[in-house]
Amino acid sequence: MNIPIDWTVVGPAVIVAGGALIALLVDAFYPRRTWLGSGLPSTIALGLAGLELLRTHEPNDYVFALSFIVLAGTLFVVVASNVMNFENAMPPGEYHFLLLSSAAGALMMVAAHDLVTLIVAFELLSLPSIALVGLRQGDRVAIRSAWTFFLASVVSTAITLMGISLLYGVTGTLDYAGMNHALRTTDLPDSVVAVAVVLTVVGLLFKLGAVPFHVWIPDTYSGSSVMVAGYLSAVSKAAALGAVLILLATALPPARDTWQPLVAIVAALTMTIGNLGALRQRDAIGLLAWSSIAQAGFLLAPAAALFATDGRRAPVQYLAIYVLANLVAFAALAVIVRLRGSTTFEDLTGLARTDPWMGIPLGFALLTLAGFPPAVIGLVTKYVVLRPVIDGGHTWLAVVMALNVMLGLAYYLRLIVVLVDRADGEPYVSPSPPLSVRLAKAMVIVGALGLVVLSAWPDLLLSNLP
Amino acid sequence: MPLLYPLVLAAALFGIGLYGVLARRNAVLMLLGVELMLNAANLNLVAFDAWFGDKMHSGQVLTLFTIALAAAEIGLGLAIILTLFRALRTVDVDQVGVDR
Amino acid sequence: MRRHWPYVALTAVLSVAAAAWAIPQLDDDHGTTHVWVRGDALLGVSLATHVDGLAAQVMLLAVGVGLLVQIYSTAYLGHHPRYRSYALIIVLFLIAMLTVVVADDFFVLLVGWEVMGLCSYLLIGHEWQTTEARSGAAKAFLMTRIADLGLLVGILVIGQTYGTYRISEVLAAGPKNSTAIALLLLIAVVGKSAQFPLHTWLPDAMPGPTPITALIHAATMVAAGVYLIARLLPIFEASELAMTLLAIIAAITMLLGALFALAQTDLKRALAWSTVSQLAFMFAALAAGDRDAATNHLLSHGAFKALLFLGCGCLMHAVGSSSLSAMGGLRRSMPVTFGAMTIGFAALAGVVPTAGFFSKDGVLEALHHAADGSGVLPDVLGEIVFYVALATSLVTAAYATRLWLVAFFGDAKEHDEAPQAMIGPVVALAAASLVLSIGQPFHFGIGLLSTIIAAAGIGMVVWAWRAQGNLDIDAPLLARELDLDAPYARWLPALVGSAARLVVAVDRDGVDVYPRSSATIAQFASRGLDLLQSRNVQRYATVIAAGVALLTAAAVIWT
Amino acid sequence: MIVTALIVPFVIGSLLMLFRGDVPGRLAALLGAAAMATSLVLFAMVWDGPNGVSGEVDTSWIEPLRAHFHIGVTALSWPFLLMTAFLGLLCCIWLVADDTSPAVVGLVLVISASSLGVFASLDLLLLFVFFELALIPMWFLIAWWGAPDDPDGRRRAATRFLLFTVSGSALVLVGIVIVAVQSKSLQIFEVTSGSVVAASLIALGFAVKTPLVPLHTWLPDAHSKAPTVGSVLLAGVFLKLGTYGLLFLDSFMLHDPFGKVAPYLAVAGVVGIVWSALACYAQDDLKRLIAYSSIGHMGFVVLAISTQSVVGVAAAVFGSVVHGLITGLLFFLSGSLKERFGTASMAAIGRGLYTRTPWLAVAFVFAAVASLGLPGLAGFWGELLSLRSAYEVGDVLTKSGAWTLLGFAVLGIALTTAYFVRAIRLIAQGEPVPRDEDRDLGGHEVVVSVALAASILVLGLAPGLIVGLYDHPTVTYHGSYSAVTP
Amino acid sequence: MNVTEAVFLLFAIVAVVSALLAMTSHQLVHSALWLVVTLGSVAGCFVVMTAEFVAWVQVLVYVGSVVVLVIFALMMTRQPAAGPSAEVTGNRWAAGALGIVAAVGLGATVTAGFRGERIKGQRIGTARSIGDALFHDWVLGFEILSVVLLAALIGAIVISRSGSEH
Repeated sequence: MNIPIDWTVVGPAVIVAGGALIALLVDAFYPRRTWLGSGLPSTIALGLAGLELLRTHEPNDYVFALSFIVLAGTLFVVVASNVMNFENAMPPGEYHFLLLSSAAGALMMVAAHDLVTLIVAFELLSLPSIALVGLRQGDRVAIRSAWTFFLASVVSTAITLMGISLLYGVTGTLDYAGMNHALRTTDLPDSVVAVAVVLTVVGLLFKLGAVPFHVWIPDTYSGSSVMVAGYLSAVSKAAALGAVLILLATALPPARDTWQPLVAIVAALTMTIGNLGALRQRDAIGLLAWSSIAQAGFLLAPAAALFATDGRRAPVQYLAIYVLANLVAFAALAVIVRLRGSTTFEDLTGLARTDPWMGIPLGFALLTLAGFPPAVIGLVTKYVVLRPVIDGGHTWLAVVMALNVMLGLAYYLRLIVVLVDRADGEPYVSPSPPLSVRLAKAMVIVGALGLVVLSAWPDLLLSNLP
Repeated sequence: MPLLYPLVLAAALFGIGLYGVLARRNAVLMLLGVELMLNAANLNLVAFDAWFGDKMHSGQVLTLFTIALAAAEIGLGLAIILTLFRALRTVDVDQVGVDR
Repeated sequence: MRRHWPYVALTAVLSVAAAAWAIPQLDDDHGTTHVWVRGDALLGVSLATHVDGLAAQVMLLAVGVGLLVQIYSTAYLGHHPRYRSYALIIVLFLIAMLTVVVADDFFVLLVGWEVMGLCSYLLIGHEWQTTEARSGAAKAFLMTRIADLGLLVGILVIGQTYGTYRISEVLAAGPKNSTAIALLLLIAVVGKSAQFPLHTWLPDAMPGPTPITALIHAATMVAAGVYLIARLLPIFEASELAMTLLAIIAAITMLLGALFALAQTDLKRALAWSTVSQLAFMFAALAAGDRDAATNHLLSHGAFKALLFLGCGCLMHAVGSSSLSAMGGLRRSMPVTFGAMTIGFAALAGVVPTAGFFSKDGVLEALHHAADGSGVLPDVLGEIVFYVALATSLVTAAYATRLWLVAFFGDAKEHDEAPQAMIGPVVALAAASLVLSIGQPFHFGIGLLSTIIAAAGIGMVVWAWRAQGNLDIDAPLLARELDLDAPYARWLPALVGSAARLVVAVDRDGVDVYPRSSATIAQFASRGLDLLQSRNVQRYATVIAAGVALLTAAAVIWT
Repeated sequence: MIVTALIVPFVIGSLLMLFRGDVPGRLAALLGAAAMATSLVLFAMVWDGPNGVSGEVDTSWIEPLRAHFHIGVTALSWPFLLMTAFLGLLCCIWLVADDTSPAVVGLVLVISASSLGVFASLDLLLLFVFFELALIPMWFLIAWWGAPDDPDGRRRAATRFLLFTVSGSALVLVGIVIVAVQSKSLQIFEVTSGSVVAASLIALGFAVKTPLVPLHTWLPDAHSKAPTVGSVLLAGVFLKLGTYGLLFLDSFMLHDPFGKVAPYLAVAGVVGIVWSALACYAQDDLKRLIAYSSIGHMGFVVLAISTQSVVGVAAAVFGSVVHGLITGLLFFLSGSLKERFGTASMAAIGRGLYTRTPWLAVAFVFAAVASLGLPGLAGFWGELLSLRSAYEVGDVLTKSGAWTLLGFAVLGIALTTAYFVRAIRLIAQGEPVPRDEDRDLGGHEVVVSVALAASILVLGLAPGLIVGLYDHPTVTYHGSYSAVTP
Repeated sequence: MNVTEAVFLLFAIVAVVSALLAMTSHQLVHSALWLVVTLGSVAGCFVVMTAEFVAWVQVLVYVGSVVVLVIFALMMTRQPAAGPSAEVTGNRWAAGALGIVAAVGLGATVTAGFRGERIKGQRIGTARSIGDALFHDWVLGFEILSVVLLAALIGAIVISRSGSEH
């Protein structure tokens, strides 16, 4: 028995990893440590990886969609990261190296077909992103966040590994297809299988920020650079979700009776707790952190009905919109942090009036996350995730989801109102920003435009994702 | 040899490691607890590998990988802890979170 | 100077048109039905009219009194700042009344019926600055409208029973389901015609302008109840229960009304009670199954009661109050009014040869018949009602005489006679009160009996007047009208008021608890989650470990 | 044609909101009125009879979900559409003033257009999108342009309104998804079956919107804090989204399963009639009073819907439309009062408006009398048909149950009379104490009041204009409602 | 009970006891040293299970480098004021409970699943066979692992440097 390396599967990841090394090296030998030295190679590498992905994959492929989301998200982060003050606080070469390494891990994670690759890719996704969180120099909050993230991460990894070892004991293999086969024929007690499956899956939910693994998210997001938080909330979640979905759908279908109700419960708890936590936030980043927990619940919910009609497509479609909207929001906040130093509600008051090119896209992204027209695409994707949940017979979960939409609107709307409210005192006029900030702004606007186009024409998204 | 021996040992080590993570005040020792948990998983893997006589040696390979990953984690973790110590002058988990 | 003639002219045109429509039909017993707009199947409302002799008579009464009242009002209320709306509402009222009378569709009838109620409300409240007018209007409207709901539901039942809302079709189909229908209609009639126990609104409606009282609360609207039952008599006759109830109500009301009228110190209020009592006479006749007697009394009563109220208006115009104590000895200074009102009181008391005598004679004859077992009523009940009617006749003669004496005799007071525009209608109505007796049937035995009773009543009062010099009646219970108004004036408002306050309180503190408490719980949970974010990694790890343990346990228990 | 009728107000509304600084208020309001008038005329013209769907537009929208951009006018929706466009037009006319913010006109247009979209949608997802689209503009309308003296209160009321409604619509969404999953289609006319769960969820969701007791507590707050046009749109249009939803999505689309839910709705509706009437009796704030009275009127409509009979359909449509007109007039007038006196408290406004502001008082009494259901005015027929549907029992209620409900509804009518008489007594009648603010109806107020009063009178005298739509011989309500199926 | 089993049990007992000591000792360096014992005993267990190559890697990586690193880290972060008794936090009761739950739970699970199974004792873990598997079947993981190690290394460097500039 032999597991050949499918280079078409790992091609993009290899390119990205190579890009990471090149970025590091170019930066090391480039005289002035600016974004050009590493950012440009990173961008090119991501582009090339995208081309490779297009070349080797069918557009309707599940892995393709997830990889595409990861690549596009990372590209967005790379470009928008220009807003960061690379000159002073952030070493650009290392930043891009870590970012791209992590992205390579993300790509591998969704391409993995065995648990060994999965766990190693998981670590490749995690460890560089932990370093990214702690990278902000001279900031004790950043290092503390990195510590939080790190410890939560290693504990989850240990739990997952324990689960994997038991799963190995149950099935005798670490290959997804083999496990599927073995689980179908195993004569071990169900409870043993259950423990193994739960430990394995549950540890992976850590990245997704599902309850009870959400505890690290608020601290980490508010402690790290805004775009890193954006990366964690978007790309790393996308990879984790993809990996979980593929694992559940290809390796563990025979044990579905064990994990389906569990996933449903976790999803319901996650969205509820995330929304409740967001209610009292007075800082936009804190709010988005909690909201990303809640959104994880929405992402996870259709996984409880993976075998219902469109059960596998729905989370990916939701994910795509979630990633785009979340990145737009985080990029806008990154710009604001750069210009105003903080993202409390007071600082954001009247943004849509003083700086409509920032405030309105941010508002639209929030509306998308809330799932409210005119951001029709947000509503449509909410509909999309509800469908398999109901088809799978979890009507109660659908009701919980629906009520959480209401709960979510409560705080999204509060932030939106802050944005369009009349600012007290002098309106803030941003001085003509440097090119790097303009790039980030451009990303915000482009991303929001994408959301607007998709709102007008949801078919574009729904027909083209698997 | 009964398969249960290594498995039960692993369970015990996992529990002890978990206790260490959750109870030790010193951040470095919390890390050591994690190492114990990882070792427990490794024991399981090797035991099952030996039990199956796995031709692909999946268990042992994953064990090797885990050991490497643990090393990487320890490296990164210690770097974080040292930086933390320099920033806050403490590695006491109860103190790290407190704003001063 | 305000110009009044357009309103009079408008009323005149309406009256002439109605008269032209009605007069040819006076002798038409079967009636002529005309469908103007055929209704659709679902709603079933068609604009149809049916005019027979009965309807024609009532139409003539309504437009006649209406026109006279409109003329009268030019003088009585012509200088009022709101004369215009007043006059227009009278026109609207007349249209509504005509609608009720000619309607051949229950819904059209209901429209007229309730618009009359609304006009009554607006006109009673014409002097809305005063508390009495406001509350009188509100009470009249509420009581009649609540009673009208009986008609509304009754119509629903009729529609469902007969499959049509056309009155002529319903009558042609013969009685079905008649007890329910009759009882429901009876509620509306009792309310509209101020019969016991819904009689208390009529005396309280007296703050309205006097011409209005004459028109609405004596001649037309309150009589619409009588008309309705007369029109639908076959349905009522098919239900012994309804007829019995009607007879009992009539008996109680006629005596009570007469007694209350006797005890009043206010002329207008006394006349109002008298109206209540006389309406009960008509219902008694209907209960006895004699439609003609009831209609005859309706017509003659319409004439003489309008006469009395308008005359009362003349007196009020002169003395500035409707209180009996302000009057007295007006015989000489207001001779025309005196003459006309004498005829009116005579008719009320049932003195030959006024129309009142003949029509009452017809009613008593009908009741006498009913006691023979020829009607629907049980014999005993017929007999009781007959004797109550006789007693009422006695009391009626007595209070009529009393009012007449107190108002016009005694120490002379100098006042100007009312203006032409007021005197004219009064005289016309006096003439009508006499003319309407022409050709009326006459039953000798009953006529003799009633004349004796009337004479006895008159004689008693005259004797008392001679004996003690005044006619003050010391009967506090009667003066308080037996406190029959208390449920409506005090208990019901208090009940509704406290229920309303209870509802508001429950709405605020009970029903609203679930949104408010869920908001509180959400905030509480949110704070709790915030506290959980202790930034202590070890606690986080504990949460994670505990969570995993719970999830694993759940999964194991599950499978 | 319908698409134009929807797009015109949307576009003009959005433009007005965008260029709110550059357009004079008066011009903005006139533009808005022109847009709504266009919409009204187009919707009136598109009609070609109660059979089938008029002006149907059906293009693919989201292919994978089988969602279509499917709009059209049915016998059920046409009266709602005309009423909404009419009220939107009147709101714009009402706003003709120099100090009007163009953004308010824009919001009014967007809200009206979204509601039109709901009534015109024949696709469940599209309907839901339109349904949600109106909510956030309404939030802003209440929270920013509501009661000027109470910024916190209006904001709270707006949020309360929004969260209540969104909870309701969330349940509706779940119901819609269940329906879509079960019948594999989002087209309302293609839905063949549905579960009781779906019917209950949709009913519950729309019950919040309608609102039914005990889900009504958002309504009085929202109304008392909303600006005049906000109140008018809330009562006139938004509540109708609820009744229309119950009628179209539940009673029509999920006819059979709805039968299991209907009795509960009927009870809630009738409880609401009595409950709200009692609550009205103790109100001092005129706008709260009218808000509570709306709950009662909606109770009649829900009772009618619950009977699942043709009469019930006619009653529900007629009652809804007429309530929009009458309550619209009442809210316009109480808005006039609030504009003048700065409060809608009857005690503060004072007595004797008959002489202080005669035409305003007369208009108010007219509206009140129409609202209490005087025969001959429009309000009566809705209640009558509703009672009739209850008396005829229909398909789902038991005879004794329906008749008990009928009795309570009749009691509610009596109480309604009582509280309106009380209100008239408190402000219209009484010894007048003239105040400086006394000012009779002005130009645009007269136009609006006369238009509404005329329509109330016309519908009162000729109820067949609406009821006739359901009077077609092909109308059967058992399973298929062939008057509206294409 | 044969010799293998006895040896294994001996190692196991040593591992558990030393792990307990490592996790409870009040002397930080003692803890680290006890951990060395534990890890060594686990390596011994590997040997007993004939996974020699893994055992050697365990000894080399853990005992050779990780623990040295740890001891250095302990030295560098030594706080002068910290008393010896304060080496566990207030969380220890929850920690103890969860630790016991984990151990008992896992123990019960494996007992339920694998009671009565025996390891037959064929040689499974020679360096050669493992090498073959590693570079034949699992090379992809190996490659990723190298990137992980590189990334972790650079991350560690960057983080340490960021602290030094503070």
